Amino acid sequence: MSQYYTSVDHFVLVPAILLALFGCAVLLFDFLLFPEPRQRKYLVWFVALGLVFTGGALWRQQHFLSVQKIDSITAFGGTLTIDGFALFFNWIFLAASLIVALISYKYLETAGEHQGEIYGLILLANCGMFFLAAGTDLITLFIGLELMALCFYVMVGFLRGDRRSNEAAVKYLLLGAFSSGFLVYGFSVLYGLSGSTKLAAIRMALESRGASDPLVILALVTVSVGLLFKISAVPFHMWAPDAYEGAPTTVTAYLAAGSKAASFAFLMRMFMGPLAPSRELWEPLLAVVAVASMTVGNFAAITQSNVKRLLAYSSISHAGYILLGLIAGNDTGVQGVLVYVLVYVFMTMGAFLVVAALRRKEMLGEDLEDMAGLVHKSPGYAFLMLIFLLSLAGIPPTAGFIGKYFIFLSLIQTGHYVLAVIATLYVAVAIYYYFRIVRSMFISPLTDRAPAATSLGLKLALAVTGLMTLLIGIYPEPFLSLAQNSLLR
Amino acid sequence: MFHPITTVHYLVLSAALLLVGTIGVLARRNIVIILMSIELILNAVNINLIAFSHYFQQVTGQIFAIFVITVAVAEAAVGLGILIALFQNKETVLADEVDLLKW
Amino acid sequence: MNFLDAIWLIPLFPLAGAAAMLLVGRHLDRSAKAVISLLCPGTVLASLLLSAGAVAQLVGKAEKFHEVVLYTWVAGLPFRMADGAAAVFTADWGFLLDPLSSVMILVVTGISFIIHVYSVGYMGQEGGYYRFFGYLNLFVFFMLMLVLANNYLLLFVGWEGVGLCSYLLIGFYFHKKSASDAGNKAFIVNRIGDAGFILGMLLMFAVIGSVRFLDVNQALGSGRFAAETAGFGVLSLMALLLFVGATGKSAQFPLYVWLPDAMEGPTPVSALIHAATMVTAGVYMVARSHALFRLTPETSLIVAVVGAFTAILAASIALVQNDIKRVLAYSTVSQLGYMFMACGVGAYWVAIFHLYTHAFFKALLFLGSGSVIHAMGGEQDMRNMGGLKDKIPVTHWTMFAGSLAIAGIPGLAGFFSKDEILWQVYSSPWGATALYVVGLVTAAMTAFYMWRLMNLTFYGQPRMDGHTAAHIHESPRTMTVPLAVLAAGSVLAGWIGVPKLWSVFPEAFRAFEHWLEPAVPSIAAHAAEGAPHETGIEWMLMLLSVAVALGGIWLARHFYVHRPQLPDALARSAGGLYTTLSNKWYVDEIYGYLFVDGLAKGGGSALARFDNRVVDGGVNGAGWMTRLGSTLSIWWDTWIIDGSVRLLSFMVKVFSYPMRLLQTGLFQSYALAFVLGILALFAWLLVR
Amino acid sequence: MIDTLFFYLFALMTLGGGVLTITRRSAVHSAIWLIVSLAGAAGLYLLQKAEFLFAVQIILYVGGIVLLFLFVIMLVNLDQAARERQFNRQWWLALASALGVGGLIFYFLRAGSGSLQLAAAPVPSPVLEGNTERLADVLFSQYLLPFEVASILLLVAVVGSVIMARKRV
Amino acid sequence: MNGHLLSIVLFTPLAGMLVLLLLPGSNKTLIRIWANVASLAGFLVSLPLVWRYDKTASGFQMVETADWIPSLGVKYMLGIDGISLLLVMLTTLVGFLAVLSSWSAVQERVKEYYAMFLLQQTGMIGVFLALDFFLFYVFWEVVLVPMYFIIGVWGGPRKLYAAIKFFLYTLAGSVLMLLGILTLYFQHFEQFGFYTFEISDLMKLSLPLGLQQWVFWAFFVAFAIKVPMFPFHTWLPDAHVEAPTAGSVVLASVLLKMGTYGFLRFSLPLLPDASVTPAIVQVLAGLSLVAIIYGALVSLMQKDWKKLVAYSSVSHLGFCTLGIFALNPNGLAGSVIQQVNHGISTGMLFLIVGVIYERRHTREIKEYGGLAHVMPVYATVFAFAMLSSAGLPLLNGFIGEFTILQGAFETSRVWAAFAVTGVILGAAYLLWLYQRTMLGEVTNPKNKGLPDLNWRELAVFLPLIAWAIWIGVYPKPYFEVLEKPVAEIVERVRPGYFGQQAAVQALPGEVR
Repeated sequence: MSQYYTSVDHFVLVPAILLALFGCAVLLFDFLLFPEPRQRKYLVWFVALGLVFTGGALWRQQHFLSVQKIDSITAFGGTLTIDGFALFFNWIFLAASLIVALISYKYLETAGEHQGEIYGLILLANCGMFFLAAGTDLITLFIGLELMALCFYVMVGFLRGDRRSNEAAVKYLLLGAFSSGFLVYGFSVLYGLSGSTKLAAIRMALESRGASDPLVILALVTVSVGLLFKISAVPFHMWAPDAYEGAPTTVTAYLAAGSKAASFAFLMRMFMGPLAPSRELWEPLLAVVAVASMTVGNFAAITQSNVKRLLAYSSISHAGYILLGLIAGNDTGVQGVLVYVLVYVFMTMGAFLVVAALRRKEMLGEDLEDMAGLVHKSPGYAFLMLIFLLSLAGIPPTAGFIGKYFIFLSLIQTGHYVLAVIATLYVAVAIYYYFRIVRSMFISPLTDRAPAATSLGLKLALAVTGLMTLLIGIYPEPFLSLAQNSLLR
Repeated sequence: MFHPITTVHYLVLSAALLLVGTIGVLARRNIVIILMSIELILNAVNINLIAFSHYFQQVTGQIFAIFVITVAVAEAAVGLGILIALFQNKETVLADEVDLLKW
Repeated sequence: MNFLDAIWLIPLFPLAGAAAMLLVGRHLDRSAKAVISLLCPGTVLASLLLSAGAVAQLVGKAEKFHEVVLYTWVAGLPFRMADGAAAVFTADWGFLLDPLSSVMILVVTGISFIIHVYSVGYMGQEGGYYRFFGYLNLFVFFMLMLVLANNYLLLFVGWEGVGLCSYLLIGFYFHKKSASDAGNKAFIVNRIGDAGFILGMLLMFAVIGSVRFLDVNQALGSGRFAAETAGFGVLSLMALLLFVGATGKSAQFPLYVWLPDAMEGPTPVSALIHAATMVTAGVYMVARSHALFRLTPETSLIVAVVGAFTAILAASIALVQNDIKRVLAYSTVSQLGYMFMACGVGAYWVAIFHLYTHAFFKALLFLGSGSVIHAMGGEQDMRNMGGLKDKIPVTHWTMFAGSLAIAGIPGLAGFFSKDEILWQVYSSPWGATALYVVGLVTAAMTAFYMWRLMNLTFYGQPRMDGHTAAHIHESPRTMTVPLAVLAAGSVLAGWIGVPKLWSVFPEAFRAFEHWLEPAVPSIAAHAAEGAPHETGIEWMLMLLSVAVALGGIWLARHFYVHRPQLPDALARSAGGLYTTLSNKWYVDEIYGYLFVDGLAKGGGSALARFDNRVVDGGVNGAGWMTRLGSTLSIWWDTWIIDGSVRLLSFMVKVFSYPMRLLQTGLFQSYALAFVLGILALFAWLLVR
Repeated sequence: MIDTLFFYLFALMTLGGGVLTITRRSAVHSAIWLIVSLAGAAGLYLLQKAEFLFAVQIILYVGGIVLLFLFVIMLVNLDQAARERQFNRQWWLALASALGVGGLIFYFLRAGSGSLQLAAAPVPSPVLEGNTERLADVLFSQYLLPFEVASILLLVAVVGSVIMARKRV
Repeated sequence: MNGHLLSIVLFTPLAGMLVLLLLPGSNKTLIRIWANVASLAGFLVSLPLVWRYDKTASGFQMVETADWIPSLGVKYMLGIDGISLLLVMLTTLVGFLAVLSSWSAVQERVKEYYAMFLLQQTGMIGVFLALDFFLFYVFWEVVLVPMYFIIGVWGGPRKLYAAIKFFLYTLAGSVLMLLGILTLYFQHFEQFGFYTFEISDLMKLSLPLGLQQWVFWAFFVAFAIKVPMFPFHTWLPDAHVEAPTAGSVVLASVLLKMGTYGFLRFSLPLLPDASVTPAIVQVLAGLSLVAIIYGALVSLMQKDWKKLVAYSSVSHLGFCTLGIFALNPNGLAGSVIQQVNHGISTGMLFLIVGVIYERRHTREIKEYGGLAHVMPVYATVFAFAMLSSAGLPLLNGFIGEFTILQGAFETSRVWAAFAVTGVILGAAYLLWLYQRTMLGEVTNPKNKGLPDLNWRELAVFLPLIAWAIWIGVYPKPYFEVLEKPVAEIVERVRPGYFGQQAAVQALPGEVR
């Protein structure tokens, strides 16, 4: 207690500090340095710089862990823990933020709402995600979650002139607040059960209580619904399609990738940590939720005509898949969650990026018909989209297959054969709607000849996502070993 | 009636308040009041936390409650901001008129 | 020169000819038709000479077979026989020359050569000359493969190959739908038989472990397999399956239906394929499998009965046919029935003997009818003929000889073989009097319809129109010379197989029997050893058969030359031959009413109807069933299988829309779902 | 005993205020009743010896948030809205399911109330100095990090509401 | 070079595709020439396989191994045995001919078309060469995408339906196969303590019968859909009919063989006990027989030329699967030979349809008739293809069919008896088709002036005809090449089969 802020604390916190600093700086610069709208694109590079610095800090932590051969560094009296898991997710967040920052400029400019604050919000949201992945204390986690969520509420509603954006923001906010009410109610019960807000202590308390304690159930259910809401699992998914559709597409990408990844980090921390003792309770529950998510996500996506909405439903089904890794629960399953989240971020962002590229001033470019004949006017986009869709569907040699591979393997290892069969069969269902997009892009005749948007940022972002989607598919080894070292046990 | 008040009483009260808040969220049309209902829910949480804090004789729960209040404030602020943005566009604050995005 | 080791070259010549025709023939056809006319018969002649040389050397050889194996064809993978022993699935590309195949190659190459020569004249004016000869040569190749093969599988190559050539040649006039229909019918009906043959071979592999003739005969003769005298065993099944193949190829009941239709092909084709060679393949095969059939009396009985039934059935149908080639076609079917009857009673060499003589006279008759048709400018209906005797004398006299031969007039080829068959049917241990009676009646019918044909065509009043009459001319030399050669054969060919009864002739006159009997020993020969020869009965039967033959001829003359409906014609053209019968017109009417109209016409047409409705109907019915089956299949495919897939996609949408309906766009309904979700989770954990 | 009385009084305020908040037609009335409810909760905090929280509740909530609500209510001019139905069409479903959830929560609470007593025995803390001091001590040592993060959170809230509510440029 | 022959064979088409992508899209002739060169090169580099293959050696040859994903135990491992040798040669040749045949048939989006084709080529070769199950699965799925596009972009009027049906059907099967693969993979870990996808390692597993059967059914769905076995065949007519000619050719000739190959390479050797389970053998043989007869009957009734050929594939592939589940050397070898045969003859039949479709743009049989008058060379080629398909001796089909029948007969006479009806029906529908299209008078005036085959088209057919005759007349090399691999499979499935006396477990229906 003598020293409130040790050097270890500092070392652990550096990435978050950098993110927050740069975030605030962006907000400041926005009206101090770059008052002209045209200058705002420089903010992108500033954000990139900030993310690079953060990356450096993360790398230092990673390096430290591997050199010292230790599993984790704990700081702030157990409030924050940097371990492989946290770092793994932070890399993902960083990549997602970078990509979103790169494409937001062009998109928002086209949409007529290019405000510099978005970059600040991106960085601050990333800061919130950092705490979600690294936090080991209920309060830290809750604040991190709310930080991220608030940034997203604002970003979703960023197109203030667009009613759909308003609506999406309202719905997302109200439901988000509602669900976090339940989440924090559950937290309060957890606190009441253990007398502590530290995850480790809660876990010990719950272990001693046994699984079927009614209060444990109370906490479990309320915490679960809060978490499942965040990852948009059925039946707590209903905000997702609306929010995804209404939000600016770049934000949708961030929402689908970054927010979901962070929520999964959070969810894993909770279920693998304090809630692990009552595994027998939540395993069947999550199994039902996972199957329901895959079912609803896949089936509802089939008849969608809005690509963003379609991808939203697909992301619901992907949430189901990822949950399966947790349900299996062994190392393969957890590794599967990590790998799946990793590839999911790249492929789903890539898909949204292509949709974003189709946005024009007078046209949203989100409809299936707007993609018709895309291959004729922008073959590069079309082929990248094909790769993303194949990956989303899980067709080798794309990254998505590697993710599915782990999920299926873990289910088989743990004897969840029925779930495995269901999960595999939904792959075939999924291909149906993914290929509606492919069909539109490659087979339907070109209807709209106006060129798709392009910018350096967009090209860079697509290059990164496309490359990663293929690379993880064809040569996954480094990523797998990274994930292997990042397991949460 | 005059038996001692235990933590459980507070928990029950909290749960009841949670319930009231939930009903408000589910049933009211006015979004402003829905936001108020969410405040009620968060208050229910706080009652819980304070009760446990008292029970454990520590301040952790109270600290948690402070953060919950902070979050409640932040959510209310942003929520009302978004509501204003919506109102500017749509001239309504009724939840069931916000249905542009569906299916 | 060692011809024996060169027997593999025998089929190769026609193949070369065929390849040349089919590859470059189209160009030759326009520029150098003569090359075709020389080359194609030339290749067959080369084969004939080689064959003759080889046979001559075989005669001089001590052991009466010679085998040449070129290479392993279907190469050995191990399998388990039915008794569990290991065996190897293998078949050589090998040739076997033994007495049986030597007879066959001589018949095949000889008759083929003659018909090739004939075709040069007959087809001279037709389009697709090169194609015709190409197919014809190809046919000879396959036929020689069939008879020279040293195993069943290679035999099957020729077997299917001749079927293919038959298909190609029947459908030679492919612009005619009836021709291509007939071709299809031939091929498919043959295939049905072939399916049986294939199963027979498979069973042979499974039971004997080899399909090499020498192995099979050796195994069957070694005593490893007992004769299945009682009951129907695996050997009987094998024999029966092979016989099913034979019924297809040799047009036996119930698979004979394709042969009459096959007359759609050019006439030389009918002569070569559908009379002299291909259709006899079944007989050859059964004789080749004598070792098997000897052990299976049950199947042999079936063979005999089927043969007899086919013989009489076809003969009775032939009674009322008006198309000249159809009469001959049914006649062929009937004669093949004879051969199978002989096989069925175990007199294999006799069957081959009849095959050999039949090749001459039936080829002659077909070629003669071709000459008639040629003369008539394509007319095939005998009712529009008559009185052609003097206009085409060579044709007439050669056909006269052929008709006598087939009718069984002593001294001509048909007599010797047919009489021997009848005798064997009567006397063989596997024979039966009933079969004999059938054979005899058939013989009478044969004589009748052949002479009906002769009378309608060559005698009596000309019934053709003037234009045709004016153009009737004798065929060119290339056609008449072959006719003459065949006529000589029809007269003389039988003299190498005179009955033992005619003991005045030295044994040299029975060379055929001496050549074949050791190779394909008959049942009777074994049974007859030591038993006294009942010469009296044999004489009697011989006389009986001659009598029915003559009776038939007489009856035919009576009906068709002295026809009461044509009194003028009777008066004018009735030569001395018919004067004895001319007065009996009253009997003629009764007979005509009873026999021709009532029994023969009625019965015959009833049988023809049977043929059309039941047998053909069976084929049609199979076709109908097939269609029904495939319609059902398509229905199943569309509605059940595809339907279930569609149902799935329907379900997908059925799921999809309600799921979307839940997504009302109202955030409070989302919140409600959220709360319901909580409720469900709680409830789950409560009831757990 | 007096505690018991106060508990029920405050509980009544809290709950009654809550119920009236969600049932009043007028948004302004609702806001007023929200104040009552929050004040009731504040009273409960006081009962639980959380004086600082009591102050925070009164100042921040009653003085801050509710005011904010009232501002917004004025701003968006809810008179018209006030004349319409205050409940949506699914209210009965909402009521039923919420009561269901409530029932189950109560069930689990009741079932779990026994086990709650068995939880780690409350360590009677040593000398209880002032609540606020203790709070501050823990907050700025152990919970320094969330505190700092909360500041960022508030920054976002400010920036966010400004972005959302400012006039369109 | 020598050590990496298989890799070269595998990646030559892919390299060709990458170069192709660099060519300017506007210069169609250049693209066509390059695509032909690349696919010809693909064929030429595969030729050394033939003489470098040692048919006396058992096991896999020319094996190449490299670590790919070590942490999963995934290797890049290629190897070849007699079965894959034949199928690879079929793939490279047919692939080249298919490319050659599309010279004038494809006029739109030429570059993409050839790119898809070459990509698919690599995928198919990879399927036949992979010795690592993971690698196999990757190639297996890679094949789907180009085919989807080939059908979906360059196909007929109902191409969209056909393409997605093809994709969904096969994908649904293959994901179940993935589960099977993973089960084996996991079991290997349980038993041996390390993860591997290598087939030879997985063959060392000893699995309980029940598990084997489950895995067998998982594999079955994938392979049966691919083959396609009745009743999973309904994607096939649609896909075939809608696909462009070259697509149909490759689909029929090569793609379907992936299913039968899967049975031979994986189902039987990896799950030997399940493979001889009476219920499984009977069901599979039964389905094969149904397919033989059913496919033929449905063919009889088709009004669409291409659909007829498509259904005939169902029938022919029924023979192939029947041979496999006869589970004896002749059945298996016959099946492989018949797979090659089907590739040759059905490939030809599809090319034939394509030739006429290119001229007339209709596949209705009743639109034709008497084509032999106007296109004699074409009619001759068709006759060859027809006879080869109908299994006429001296042509390829007979060797395959008869060997399969021999194998089937050894196991069950009833099977053989039913299968033989397929031979009859096969002749029936083909002859009838030939009659309706080639024979008779030219009734439709549109057919009067059709040009006969040109040299390029003839060049497509000649290698296939030559191959058909080679197999028909001198099939010995094929039997020799297949002897060892087939013996290995049989020995694995039915140990003791090659012993002196039959101490081997009898199969259902087997007459002993």
